[in-house]
Amino acid sequence: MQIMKNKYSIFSLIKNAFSYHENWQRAWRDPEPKKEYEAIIVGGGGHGLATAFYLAKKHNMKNIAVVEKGWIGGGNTGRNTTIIRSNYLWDASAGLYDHALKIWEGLSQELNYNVMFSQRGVMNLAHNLQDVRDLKRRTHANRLNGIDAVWLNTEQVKKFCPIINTSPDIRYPVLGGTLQRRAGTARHDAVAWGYARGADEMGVDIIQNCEVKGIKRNGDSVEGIETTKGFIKSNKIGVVAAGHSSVIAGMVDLRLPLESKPLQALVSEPVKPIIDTVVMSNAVHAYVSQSDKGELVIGAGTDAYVSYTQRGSHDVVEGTLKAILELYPIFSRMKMLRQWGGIVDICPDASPIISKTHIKGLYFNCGWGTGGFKATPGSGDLFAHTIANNEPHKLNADFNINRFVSGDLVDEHGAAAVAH
Amino acid sequence: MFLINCPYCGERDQSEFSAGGEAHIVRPKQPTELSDDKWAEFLFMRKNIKGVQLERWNHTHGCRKWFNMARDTSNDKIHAVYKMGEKPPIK
Amino acid sequence: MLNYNSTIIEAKEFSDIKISEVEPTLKINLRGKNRDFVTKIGKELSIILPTDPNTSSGNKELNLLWLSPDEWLIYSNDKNNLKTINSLEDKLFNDISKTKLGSVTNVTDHWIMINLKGPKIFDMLSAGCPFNFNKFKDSKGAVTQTLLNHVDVIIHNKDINNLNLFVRRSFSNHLWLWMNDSARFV
Amino acid sequence: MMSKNLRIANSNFIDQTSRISFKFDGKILYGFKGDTLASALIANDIHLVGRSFKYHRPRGIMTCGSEEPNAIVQVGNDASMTEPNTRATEIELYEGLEASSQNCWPSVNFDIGSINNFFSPLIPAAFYYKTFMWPANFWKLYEYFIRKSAGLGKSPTQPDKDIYDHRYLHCDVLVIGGGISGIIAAKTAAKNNLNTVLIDDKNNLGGTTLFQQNECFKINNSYSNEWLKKEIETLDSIKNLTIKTRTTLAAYHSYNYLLARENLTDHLDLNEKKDKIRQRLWKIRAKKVIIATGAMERPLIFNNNDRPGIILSSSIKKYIDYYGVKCGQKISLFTNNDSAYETAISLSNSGVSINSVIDIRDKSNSLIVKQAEKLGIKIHWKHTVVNTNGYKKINSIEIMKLSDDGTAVVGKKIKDECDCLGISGGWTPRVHLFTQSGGKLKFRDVDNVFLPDKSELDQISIGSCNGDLELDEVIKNSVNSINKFLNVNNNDYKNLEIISSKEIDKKNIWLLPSDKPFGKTKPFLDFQNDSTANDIKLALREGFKSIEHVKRYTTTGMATDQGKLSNMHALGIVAETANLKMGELGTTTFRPPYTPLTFGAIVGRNVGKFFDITRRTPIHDWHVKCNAEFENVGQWKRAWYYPIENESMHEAVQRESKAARDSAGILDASTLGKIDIQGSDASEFLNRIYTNAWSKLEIGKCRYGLMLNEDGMVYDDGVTTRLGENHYIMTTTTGGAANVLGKLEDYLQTEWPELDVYLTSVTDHYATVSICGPNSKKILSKVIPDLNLSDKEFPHMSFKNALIDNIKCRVMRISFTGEHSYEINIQSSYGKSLWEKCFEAGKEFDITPYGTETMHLLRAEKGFIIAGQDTDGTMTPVDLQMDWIISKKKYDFIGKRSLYRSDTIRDDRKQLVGLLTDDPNEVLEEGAQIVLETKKQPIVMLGHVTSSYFSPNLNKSIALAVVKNGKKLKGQKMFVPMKNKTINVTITDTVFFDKENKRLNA
Repeated sequence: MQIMKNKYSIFSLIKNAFSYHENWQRAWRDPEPKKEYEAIIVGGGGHGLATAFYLAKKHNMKNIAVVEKGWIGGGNTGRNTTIIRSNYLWDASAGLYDHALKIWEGLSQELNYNVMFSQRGVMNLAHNLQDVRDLKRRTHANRLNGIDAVWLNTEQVKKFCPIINTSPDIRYPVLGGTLQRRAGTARHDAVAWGYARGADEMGVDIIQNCEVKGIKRNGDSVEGIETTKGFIKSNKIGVVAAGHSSVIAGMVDLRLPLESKPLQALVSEPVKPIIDTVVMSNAVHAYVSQSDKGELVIGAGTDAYVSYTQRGSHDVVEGTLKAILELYPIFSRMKMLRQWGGIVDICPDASPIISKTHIKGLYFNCGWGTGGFKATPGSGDLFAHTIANNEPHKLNADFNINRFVSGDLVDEHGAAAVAH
Repeated sequence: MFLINCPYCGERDQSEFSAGGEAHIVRPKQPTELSDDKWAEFLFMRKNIKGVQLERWNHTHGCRKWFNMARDTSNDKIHAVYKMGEKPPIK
Repeated sequence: MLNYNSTIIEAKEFSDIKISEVEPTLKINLRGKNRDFVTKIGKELSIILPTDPNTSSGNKELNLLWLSPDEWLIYSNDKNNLKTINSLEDKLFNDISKTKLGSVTNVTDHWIMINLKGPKIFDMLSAGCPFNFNKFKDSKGAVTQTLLNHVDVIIHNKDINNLNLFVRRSFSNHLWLWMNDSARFV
Repeated sequence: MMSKNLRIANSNFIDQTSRISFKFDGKILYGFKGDTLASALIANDIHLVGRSFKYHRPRGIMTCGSEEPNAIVQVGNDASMTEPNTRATEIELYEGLEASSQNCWPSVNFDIGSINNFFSPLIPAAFYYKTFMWPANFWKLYEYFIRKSAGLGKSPTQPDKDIYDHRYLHCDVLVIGGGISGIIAAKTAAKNNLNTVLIDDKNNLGGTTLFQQNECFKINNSYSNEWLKKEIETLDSIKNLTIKTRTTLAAYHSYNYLLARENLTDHLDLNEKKDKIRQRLWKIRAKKVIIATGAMERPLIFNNNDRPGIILSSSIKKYIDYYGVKCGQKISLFTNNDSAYETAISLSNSGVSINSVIDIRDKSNSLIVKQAEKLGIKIHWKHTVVNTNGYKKINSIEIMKLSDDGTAVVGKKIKDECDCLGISGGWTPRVHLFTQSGGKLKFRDVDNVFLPDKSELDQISIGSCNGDLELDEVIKNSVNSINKFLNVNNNDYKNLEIISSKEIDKKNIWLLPSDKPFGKTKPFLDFQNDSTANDIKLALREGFKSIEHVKRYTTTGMATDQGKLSNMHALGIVAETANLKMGELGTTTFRPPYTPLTFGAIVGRNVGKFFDITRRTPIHDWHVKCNAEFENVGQWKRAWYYPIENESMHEAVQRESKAARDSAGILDASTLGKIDIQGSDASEFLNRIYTNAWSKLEIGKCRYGLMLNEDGMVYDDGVTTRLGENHYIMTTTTGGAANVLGKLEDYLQTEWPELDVYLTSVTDHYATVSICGPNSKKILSKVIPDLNLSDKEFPHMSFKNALIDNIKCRVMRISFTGEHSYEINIQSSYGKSLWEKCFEAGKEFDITPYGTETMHLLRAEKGFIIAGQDTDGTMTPVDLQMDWIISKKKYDFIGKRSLYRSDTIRDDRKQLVGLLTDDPNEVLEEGAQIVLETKKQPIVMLGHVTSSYFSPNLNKSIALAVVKNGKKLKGQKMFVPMKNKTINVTITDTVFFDKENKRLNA
């Protein structure tokens, strides 16, 4: 069923202003689950909603549902620091993340929803000689993979972001860095809401406050899901549950190579523009950008233990701000306004899983660790392809579960580290 | 920051410890006999439980002893600590 | 003649804190598990090996610090007496390590021993140490291993407001500077 | 010149003898010691202090505390000391204070941005999601202007000169909040010999009771403030009670771990602040926590409720009773509960004329209301304010009668002139810290409050933060729960006679009706972020049902007050509109910190040289003396190279490298990890952790070992020496030392407890001096004359004990350079001296100190790997062409199984090879990629350069690289495509220099 939505534009804003904005339509419906769907996506985060959107748009599967335990975009989509880049080391990752980046570049128009993708550039700093080798290696690989990435020496780093302390006297001086200009940030809520609105318009049922309690299987294939809103039938189930992937997998005794760990982030009070790019440093572990609202958005690290509490330890936050003040001593009088935590599912090789499983009709998209947001559109597109065709797209073929058996890992610790 | 009761040194701040992941994953005595799948199970596959999980911790900055902990990963509550080789106090 | 080099500059006096390095006393790391080991050590040193956590034993010459159920640190009060150092180390090594009772390792220069005196030393420590000193303060002979401004340390309570603090040599200069900086503000 | 008429004389808390001058927006003004910036401004009749975030509407001081949404100012204008977004209500006045309005240009009185107010119909909540999409590439431009207009204050642009500190604190009982219940709690705990800490964010204890001098609130026949004053005086005499004022509890984490920020200098005069700690962050571990954080007054939500001069009623009371400041000359009060009458009484007692009290309730028969009526205060029952007038300051309000169901207004409009409107929407318990700690809330319908319910932690909430809003309840219930919680029996407060006005009649309307159509009204919720009730309804209309969605869509509650004033009304209006029960709706999560916390306080003194540990070798000072450049290796400082005069790095390294091979070089290798291994199973242990076999290694011999992860990838390497039957000394890489020891201990304790092996780190015990080169033997024989250095007695890969001037040392004849060389290990205190001795002895051979760079160059000439540089966690020993080091006999060792997985046994994996450039002077860039095809797209990358140098000893460029299937490709021509050129290379063997290892014995 198709619902024509009124198109968003400055004109629709003016038009609605005259009726005191009382005639705006709902961005998405709030339906009760049907008995059966062609496919069910478990998890209403950015990745899940994008998957549904592309299933409907590219694979003409309209009779599908997204079931979400809480409210859409309430997990890591709404908790990350919204950094988007594709300067990954290995060909497989480069292909995956740059595919996503290309979609980002036209996403606001594709969704008719301003996701505020802002290509203000992402800079990765080097603080020791091995950093320099690794970053240069990545830059070369990126260039040959057609990904824009350049090496900057210390002066160029300073020029691109003058507030960085590039003095040679600091404990770990900045020895240079890489810059990807096409990279940047986007508005996290808008991504979830934009995909939801788009998917809903094509008939996708977005079912919130609906928790999956079990997966019904018949021999080696799936038949549907038990939820808090009853049983829903479907022989294609795509799980995009991030931190809770292992919990869902446990329902069919499937073990995944994942650990769910707390990842924290924080914002400062809003101030007038002071830093207009994204700067990341793995060695000193600090990364920061400034939101359009003026808040410094700072990502902290993960804790080493498993936790589903969405809280981490204070030492991690202290360690991060320590690094921030080392690189930006001018921020010492800035104030932390809000800190929060998310649950990130981390793979041993710091690369995701977008894969079929040995159970027919059951698909997993997980293991994005600390860096899933940037991949949202690509991840959704490729996962949709995998579900629709029961075969991976060539861009996600390498990200199968089986790599942990064969040993053919996609080790991105260097490119990923914690900093996203 | 947790307050962890090291079975040897007593209650200490979390910062003195490091987490070692899921406990009771015994290294196969005869790895060469194992299939790639079984070996992968040992290497990478984890329960990653939401709820009470048995896990390894090390008092890195104290007595440097490894020990086990039963902790509820849904609220971080520590139910018990026990020494290596001891049976888990709760199922 | 080879000469001795300290890592640490001069002793520092603050209003309520005195920080000074104590020059190379003998330090030996002991490892062992079984009862024979414990009794043997007792005989060799005529000191009972402390087996209660976070405690120590000793006599005029030597201190034995509990570090873990199978690890102890011996250190001598007596300064730069190379002879005793070498002889005791050899003796123990022959009687413990060679007889497979445990291990004996000379760590004299692995650890730098810093003495802290004064009514405010615990305030200075708590500027960078998560350990709860409330009880420790008043229990003479108590031992703890913990972190001080992210550096591993062993702390031995010698007497009221009188501590011996052990830090690995390569960290000692850094920690020394930090302690002096902290002392300014207590 | 201050207008005295707003300051009344009789305040006990303001020292009118000490006048303080300060600047606001460049204007010199005066206040008194004890003032806040806010009270001083009001005393100077200044209400317009800022502009709102979105519409730039004029805004004035609205509260007297940390919930202030409007009076957010920039303090100071020094580039390094200025502070943005500071609440005027919390700044204690000091001599030299300079503050200015934010978010307005050119001035707060004439602000260009206020044009937004005119366009406000066009920019409802979240309008930006709906526009700025065309043309696509214009977003950058739109965004530039959006960013410029957003943000409040300005960040400093120079490093902070202030000092911040940390302090750990362990106590039995922590009491948060020094109001009446907190004081009772602290006193009870301390008197029962519990080590107690009481903190309060104000500069003095007492909370609001401190100035509660009213007939309706008495304890034992004296005013409640007088009674409390006596209680406070007794506190000093109690031992084991620590009181910290100006200390804000910022975060309450699990396990009763709390962070509190103590302000030490912010209130001091400018010239007294210097060289003191500005803020100290207390890291508190409390056995028990008592939360007594009180409650805060709610505003009322009605049309144009945001004008300067509209102030919370309880704040007006504090300004008059505590600061002795009148918020206006003609004040009206607008309320839905009794507390506004306390304000009315305080005002009329101080001779301020009250226009009237507008009360939405039909009546109230409480003591306090009766007293107000007695004073002749006019009350409009069942009325509401439908509009307010006055642009930069309120000058009148419009009042109408409420319909019976409260959803509409009836009758004719009354206009009421006033220069200040006090509003009171009831009270919200401060449950923020309770929820931060993981506690769950419950909802109380009668007065619409969320209250603490279940908590995992050892804590209680008492007083008004626990929902006891009346004096007698506060005392009685607090005393009971304290006694129960601490398991004590304190009778001090048993038989108090308490008079307290009781509020019986309650009524609440979340969104008050107006005579205007709703769409035309501006009922503000979040004053700072400019979100209105209309925005909330818009969000609901568009399908944003979850309160978290509404919050995010409208940005309600996301301003610097984190919704302290707006959250309840947002919930209320959502519940009303979607007709849900508020209890069911739940609440948004309060996240730390309670109030914004400076980065500086969180970081403490871990800045500058204390940012991270610096480890030094025993020979460090010598390197410094000889102008070595240093390289950071982990936390170590290692000598990198030793430039002479103005040598470039390249020149220095070429010189050092040549000298080491031509005559003699000396290297400080003290940073290598050293692990002493003893025990009867030592050999078996080494068999299990290294890939090669160890049982047969003779005593006195050394062997190189490679350590893998269980996944088969190279982890670390180093030389291990057998010192005795059951005694080894292992060396690890500098960076790997700690991890290797940890990993080995792990296996010993958890996998192989049956092994009799003990590991002891001796890294810092030994200084390691390495002498290499053709003349190394001659030099060593001068240093240790009585040591037989003949190849027969002391061959390569063997070790000897020795004495140098009676100091024990160990000499290993091992080589990482391919040269004849020795490593002398001596206890660290003699390391520098030994180094100097060797240097002295080497002078006649021009012994040359060399650093890590030369070491790396020399080993590369020999094709020796550096774990971490030539390996990246994806290389097996086979990939490194080190098959020889994998024992075929051994049944198992760490990582062995992984070497036989389908991917790891592939023979076309990336493998370590040597590379020679066609142009011998062309030095490759480390990290550069290697390809076979430059023409075809996409370009297939086969590997990359891991190590690359110009070798002075071969007089050509050499490199190590990993290349797919490299083993089979020796002699193959390949390309290294750089940005601006392509370099031709040939794959070679990894050993470039002295393939026959002749020099080891030269």
